Amino acid sequence: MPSRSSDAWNTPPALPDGSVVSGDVYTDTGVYADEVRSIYGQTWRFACHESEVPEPFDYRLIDHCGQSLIVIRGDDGQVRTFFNVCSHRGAKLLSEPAGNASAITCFYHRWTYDSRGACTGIPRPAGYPKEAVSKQSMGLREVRTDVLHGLVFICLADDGPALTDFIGSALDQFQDMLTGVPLEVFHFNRAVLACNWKAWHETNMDLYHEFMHVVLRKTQVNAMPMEDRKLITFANGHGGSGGDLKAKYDGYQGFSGRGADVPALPGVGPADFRFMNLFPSTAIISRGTVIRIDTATPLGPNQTLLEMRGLGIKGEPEEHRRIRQRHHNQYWGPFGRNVPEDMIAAESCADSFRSEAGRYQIIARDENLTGQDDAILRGFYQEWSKRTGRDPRNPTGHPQGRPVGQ
Amino acid sequence: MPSRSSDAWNTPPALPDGSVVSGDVYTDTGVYADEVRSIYGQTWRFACHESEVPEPFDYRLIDHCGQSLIVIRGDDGQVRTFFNVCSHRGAKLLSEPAGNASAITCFYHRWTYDSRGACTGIPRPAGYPKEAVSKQSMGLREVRTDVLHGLVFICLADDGPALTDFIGSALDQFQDMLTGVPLEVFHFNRAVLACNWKAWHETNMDLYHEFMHVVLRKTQVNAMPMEDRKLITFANGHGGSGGDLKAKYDGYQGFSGRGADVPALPGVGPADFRFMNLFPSTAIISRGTVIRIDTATPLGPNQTLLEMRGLGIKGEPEEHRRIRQRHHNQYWGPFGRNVPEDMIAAESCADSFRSEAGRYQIIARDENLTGQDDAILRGFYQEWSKRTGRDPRNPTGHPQGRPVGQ
Amino acid sequence: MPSRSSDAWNTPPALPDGSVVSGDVYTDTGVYADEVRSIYGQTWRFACHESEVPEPFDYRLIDHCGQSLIVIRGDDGQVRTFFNVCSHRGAKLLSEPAGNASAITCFYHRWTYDSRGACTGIPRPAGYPKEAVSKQSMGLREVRTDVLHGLVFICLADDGPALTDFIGSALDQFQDMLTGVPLEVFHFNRAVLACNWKAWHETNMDLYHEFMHVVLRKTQVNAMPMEDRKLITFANGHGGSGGDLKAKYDGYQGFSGRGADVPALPGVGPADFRFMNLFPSTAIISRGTVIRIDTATPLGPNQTLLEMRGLGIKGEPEEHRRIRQRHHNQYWGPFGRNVPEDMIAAESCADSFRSEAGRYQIIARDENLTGQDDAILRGFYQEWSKRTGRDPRNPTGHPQGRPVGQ
Amino acid sequence: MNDLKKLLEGEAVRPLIGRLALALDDGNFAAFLALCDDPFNYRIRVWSPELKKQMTWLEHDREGLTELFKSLPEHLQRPGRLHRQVTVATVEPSNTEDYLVVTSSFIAHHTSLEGQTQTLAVGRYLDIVNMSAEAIVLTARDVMLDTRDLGIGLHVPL
Amino acid sequence: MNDLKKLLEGEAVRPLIGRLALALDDGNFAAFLALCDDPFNYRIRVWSPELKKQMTWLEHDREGLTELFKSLPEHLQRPGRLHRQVTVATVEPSNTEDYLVVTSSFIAHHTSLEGQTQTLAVGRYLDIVNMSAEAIVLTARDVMLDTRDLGIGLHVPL
Amino acid sequence: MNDLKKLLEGEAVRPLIGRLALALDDGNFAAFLALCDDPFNYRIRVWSPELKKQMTWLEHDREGLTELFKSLPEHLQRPGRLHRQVTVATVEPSNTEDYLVVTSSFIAHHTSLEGQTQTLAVGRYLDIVNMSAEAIVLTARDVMLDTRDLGIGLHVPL
Ligand code: FES
Ligand code: FES
Ligand code: FES
Ligand SMILES: [Fe+3]
Ligand SMILES: [Fe+3]
Ligand SMILES: [Fe+3]
Repeated sequence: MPSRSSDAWNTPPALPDGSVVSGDVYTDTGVYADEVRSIYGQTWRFACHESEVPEPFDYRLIDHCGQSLIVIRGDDGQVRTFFNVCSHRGAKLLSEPAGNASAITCFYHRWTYDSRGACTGIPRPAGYPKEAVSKQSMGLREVRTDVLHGLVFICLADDGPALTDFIGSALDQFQDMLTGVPLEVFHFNRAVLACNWKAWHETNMDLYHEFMHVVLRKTQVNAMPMEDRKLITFANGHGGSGGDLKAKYDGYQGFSGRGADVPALPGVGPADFRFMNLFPSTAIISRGTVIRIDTATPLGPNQTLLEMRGLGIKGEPEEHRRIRQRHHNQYWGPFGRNVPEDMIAAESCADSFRSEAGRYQIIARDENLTGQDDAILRGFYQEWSKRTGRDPRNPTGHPQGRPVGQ
Repeated sequence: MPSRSSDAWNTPPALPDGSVVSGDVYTDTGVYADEVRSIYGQTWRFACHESEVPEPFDYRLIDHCGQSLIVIRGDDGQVRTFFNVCSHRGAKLLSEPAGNASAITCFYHRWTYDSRGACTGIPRPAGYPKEAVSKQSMGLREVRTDVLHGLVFICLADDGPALTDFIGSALDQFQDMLTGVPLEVFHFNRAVLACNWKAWHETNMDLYHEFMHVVLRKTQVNAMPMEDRKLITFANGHGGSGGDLKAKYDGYQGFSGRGADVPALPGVGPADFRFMNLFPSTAIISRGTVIRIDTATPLGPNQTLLEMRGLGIKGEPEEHRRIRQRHHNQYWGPFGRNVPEDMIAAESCADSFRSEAGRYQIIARDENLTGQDDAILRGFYQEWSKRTGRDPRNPTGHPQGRPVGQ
Repeated sequence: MPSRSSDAWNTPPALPDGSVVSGDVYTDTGVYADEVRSIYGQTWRFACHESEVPEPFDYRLIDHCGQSLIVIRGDDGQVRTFFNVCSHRGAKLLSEPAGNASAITCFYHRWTYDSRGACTGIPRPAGYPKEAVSKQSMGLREVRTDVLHGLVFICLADDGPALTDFIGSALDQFQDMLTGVPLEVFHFNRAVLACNWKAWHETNMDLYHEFMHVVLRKTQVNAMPMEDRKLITFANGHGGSGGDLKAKYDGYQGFSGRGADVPALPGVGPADFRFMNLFPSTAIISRGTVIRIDTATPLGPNQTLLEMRGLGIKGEPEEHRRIRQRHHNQYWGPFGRNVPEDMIAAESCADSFRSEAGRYQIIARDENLTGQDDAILRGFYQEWSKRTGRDPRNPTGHPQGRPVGQ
Repeated sequence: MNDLKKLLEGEAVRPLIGRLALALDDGNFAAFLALCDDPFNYRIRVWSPELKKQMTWLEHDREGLTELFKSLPEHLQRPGRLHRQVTVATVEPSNTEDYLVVTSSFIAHHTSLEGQTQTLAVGRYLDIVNMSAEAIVLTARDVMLDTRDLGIGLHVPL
Repeated sequence: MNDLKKLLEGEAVRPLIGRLALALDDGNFAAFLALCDDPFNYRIRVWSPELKKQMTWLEHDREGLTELFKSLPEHLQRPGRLHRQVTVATVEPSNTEDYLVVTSSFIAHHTSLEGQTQTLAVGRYLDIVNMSAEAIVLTARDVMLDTRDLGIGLHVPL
Repeated sequence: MNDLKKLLEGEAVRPLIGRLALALDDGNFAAFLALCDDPFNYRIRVWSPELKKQMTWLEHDREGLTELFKSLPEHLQRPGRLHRQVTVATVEPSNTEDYLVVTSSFIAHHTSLEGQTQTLAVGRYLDIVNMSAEAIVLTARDVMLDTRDLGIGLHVPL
């Protein structure tokens, strides 16, 4: 029978381990708590670009699973990260998302801190028991911070692998581009989506959905033979392009000439498409003349904060910047051709799984790491499984019958 | 003492089983989960009128407990229902609430389906393991569907009683009206109410609240002797009028003359009021010249989606339609005299039970199935109890003391 | 090291019992349920000022943890309180927040009640079993009510200490002011804040945060020697000023001359600042010419309803009233100098604890009940602990490691 | 001076639209009717993407509206206050001399008895205005709603 | 030509109301005051259904407002940006020559530092406008709020 | 009569702004373009407090917009309907004769296919209007958004 009964629908497709994912990974609150603890509490996560805090005392607020963090360049030039929380009674120290704070004064009772997280002042300190509440004991909560190729990463855990161990060689192909010229963030936007963080990140890891974007149907699908594409996966759940994919901009009205008008980034041609998805949820993508970095953090099982950056060359002529901005916006702006489509897709799938009408996702494409292989997705879920200790096919261990009596 | 202490208030009134309902039936999350599973996952529920999908490939989206369903007439003329969910990765297949879809193409990766739920296309299928992911295996989830007197019903469970067994003779009195002339839906509106689904359905089952509506106080309460009214209950929780109630339209300014201006429906006079409440939450109501069908589905313990339809005669002269529309709106439009009042009542009671200030509902009126007997309400809760396995008087089995220290 | 690691941050500061409070007191749902039951269900709580129901049948609706209550002056002149819930099916009886109701008629089925909570009418009563559903048995739920110095208090529990036992001598210093002249409420506003109820009440109990308010930095901090201030705590968690604090209005532009323009209240000078925080969450504050009473009730762990009143002298000349109103607004209006700042502070801390970035609050200031001692806060949490049976330092008994892998 | 005439008309229409909204917000139905023509027609219309039909959710002539307003005190009404913000978008001649077609956008907010405000509905007014009357008056209004889910419905015109 | 005079007045008042809103949105209080008369009176008024009284939540003369604006940098303020959309509903003569009474509806939105926008308040402005001054100026404003629950209050005029 | 000229201009600009909004709301892009000058420039601009920079989120000339509109049917678009309420705040001369600078406030609402309405964005239009053309037309528009979190983005101009 071509359509499927409730029983058939609820039975996981007969696919090898790792090729099918239960909708429960997006909706179960126990799964979610585990993710926050064992993934977002333990792994390195992209925070911002170093150029966002160029000078001593420059800071940038970051949202990590609903927690506000201060990324700040110290008086000594080192970039550090602290919880944006006063040691006294928990008020938020800074509210402007970026700025320069040579001293950090809490608005509530005027305790002060410096750019290395030390508590530097407590008004009328004699009121407190001397040692337990003193400048010495009341420093800020520091978060492990490291910088690679100009990208600032944070890790909530005190101990664990170093950033370079976690990333491995996943960013090697971006090294030239990220370090060959001074870069600068010219685009930033936040969006809260009604979907699980993984549903968003999947849009970055999934090559097969090129068919959704009219732009890619016209410029990318036929730009090179599918079997000549190279994909690659890395330890720790990272994966992306293993060689540049190509675009034929002429295929889409208004995109032609793209790349002839402004210099490409170091090491790539104007029509080269390169991307790397870092576990758990950061994507670095370049399209010849411009780089996008997007990073997702969960705010709840069905609520995700997306932060998107566009990067150009620092100090480039205004006319170049304007063109680069246009190149960025064509694909990736909030009013661009592709990104709104990805957002719609992510929310659409989320809806299905949330209502438990959708039950399984199939990530079984195997093209030997060419074409539209799902290998990056499978690599992601393998790491996910290792960290959460749960089986993506049945993460809750529930019997297969579904609540709505299916 | 005329007022009551906390103790007295929390003690269920000394009434026979079935005559008192605890507020917990509206608020407890365990009760709610049981309802979704054992009632909305097992019983037949009204979906739409057959005239909403008149031609092959015509479809209509339906919301069932937050799940999106496609009701579609197949190429063979048969009405079927499917989850509006792609077999691949769970995207929603259709988004327009109604339309004609000779082929259903998923936007995300362009898998396609036909009007019988078969998967008809998978782009670049060679990437998949042959049998596990094939057109043969990837059909849509079909939902049992049947049509009675032009009304389309669905049932999520693969097995169980047929529609006619479930309805029994509850719709006999509507047969003439529903089948004697071709009908058409001319009014549709959705409203999300902040109340439990039962609180809404109670407004349909409860005759005693005529006193709330000024229109009914003036046109209905005194239109015939209370003891001449006939109510009736059926197996499986259905119940309604056992003979026509009457209205004296002259009692209300602006309603007089109603019915003289347009032909009544088959089998009734212009001032006849007939209604049937189908378990779990559909009401079919006629007032001489026009039919209303409303159906409620739960979105949460305190959130209910209400869908309301007004039906007239297909192909009738425009002037008739306009009058019928007016007749409909007078009582039942979103700007009508009665329906906003019912909505206020449902939300008002919901508020009380949600805060646990309200503790019990009394449904103890016994007038021998005449007048304003609560028998329909009791019949509903009897069926509810059978299906959920819970006692309406104390559905959670908690001891009687209340959280707020009452 | 001046900044702190995750481990150090998660370890409670080495302070004596009662001087440190875990963020879990604001966020844990089990803690919250206990508070509603054992505090808001058991203690006396300020409802309104007697002048708000001056005449027989005058009523005022009150919100208590989401429950709607009717405070009404009976035909006999006595102030009583009832749940605003019909005994029949739970509809809300009154919706206007204040009015005069010589009879209370439920809109839904027209049952009626009198000002003493007795059920006085049931339409078509013959439909009911005689005794179980009768006027005699169907009275409203009455809530214990008492009046002290013109302040109306309610207590949900049938039994327990009398109001005067609960308050003790905490209001003695306000007696003159509250009873020496007839008072009247001229200002009322409600605001729902995104914080725990205790986070708000802390802004009232905490002297140390004077430093936040520019007005207080300029007019209060230096108005008298810190060591001459007198604070006082009482049994049952109350605490406030033990002698008047002073203000030097000249310090702030636009405040100078305050108090020369209108008579001060009985027993105080125009620059005297007196306050009492009643457990669980009512603050009575006077600043020479005007009184503020604010009371917070929880709507959820992170949602609090704040009700604020401004009181002046009944029957005073219009010009006096206008000045008094201005005095009130300067500090306490929704557009005043101080209250918006307090609201920002409460929500800011709430944010930190909700995301579990903030872990502990320090309430360890000990200045021998002078200056900016935290003794009132400690007294509050002592009572809180007694009633909830939980330790403020670790109310959930969880091991100290935090979800986000800290 | 044709421009000036159009100008005068445009300017004259605006306060009428303004006054109509204020009157409804205040529940001052007498004032509303005083600004309406006789005969007068009022409709609330909604496009149903489910039925692919234009629906009429309320239709009244002057008499019907008058009766409706008279009956309101007896009805159980959604408590609170409405706030209609109306911006005239275009003023155009109609097929009939002395009558103008006025298109406005509106946003309606509802403020509960507790003082909390929420967006209730957005849409357009398509109005016919009679310029020949002594005072300019509204001859017909079609309320075209974008919003179809109003939660609890209303007894009063939007 | 009385109509034309009224017309000119109406048209002249509108940009003043517009400019006042833009100035407040931009936190440009100097620009706001430059559009205000001297003396000037500003009030925020709210009807309390709890007390059955008209309340005043803010009242300032020109000097008071000036002081308020000067003190703002020292205050802890709700971060973000306000957006006031104001539509003039009616322009009418007042009892005093050269002064007009202008009634407008407004909707105020708040956008957080994170860029999320929410409805903050709706209400009316009841304005007195001085037409005799060299430039037309605002002589008095009563802000009549429908919304009473503002969550965190405000340090700035609405 | 300088006042009268300004008056005429102000009054003439308003319906243009109104019509532009109605056309976009209706997805009638041909009508929108018919009200635009050639050349024409359209931008969406947003201040980033994170970068302390003015960002451009969309920029098109007439040709670019035309192509965009043509391509829309092929795109996967956020379903539902937009409602833009635009109030002209000020109309001022520009540096160039015959061109006016028009500043408007707008509120955009989104109504889902299910008929539920939500605030989408607020901001301002900074428009350059060409008065010399046969029919008055829009020469350039900068949409200055307060709102930065739009949830799912948009394929169409705001
Ligand atoms: S909370 Fe920061 S100083 Fe008190
Ligand atoms: S989700 Fe439908 S084709 Fe992929
Ligand atoms: S609920 Fe009050 S009379 Fe029925
Ligand atoms: Fe994509
Ligand atoms: Fe009813
Ligand atoms: Fe304070």
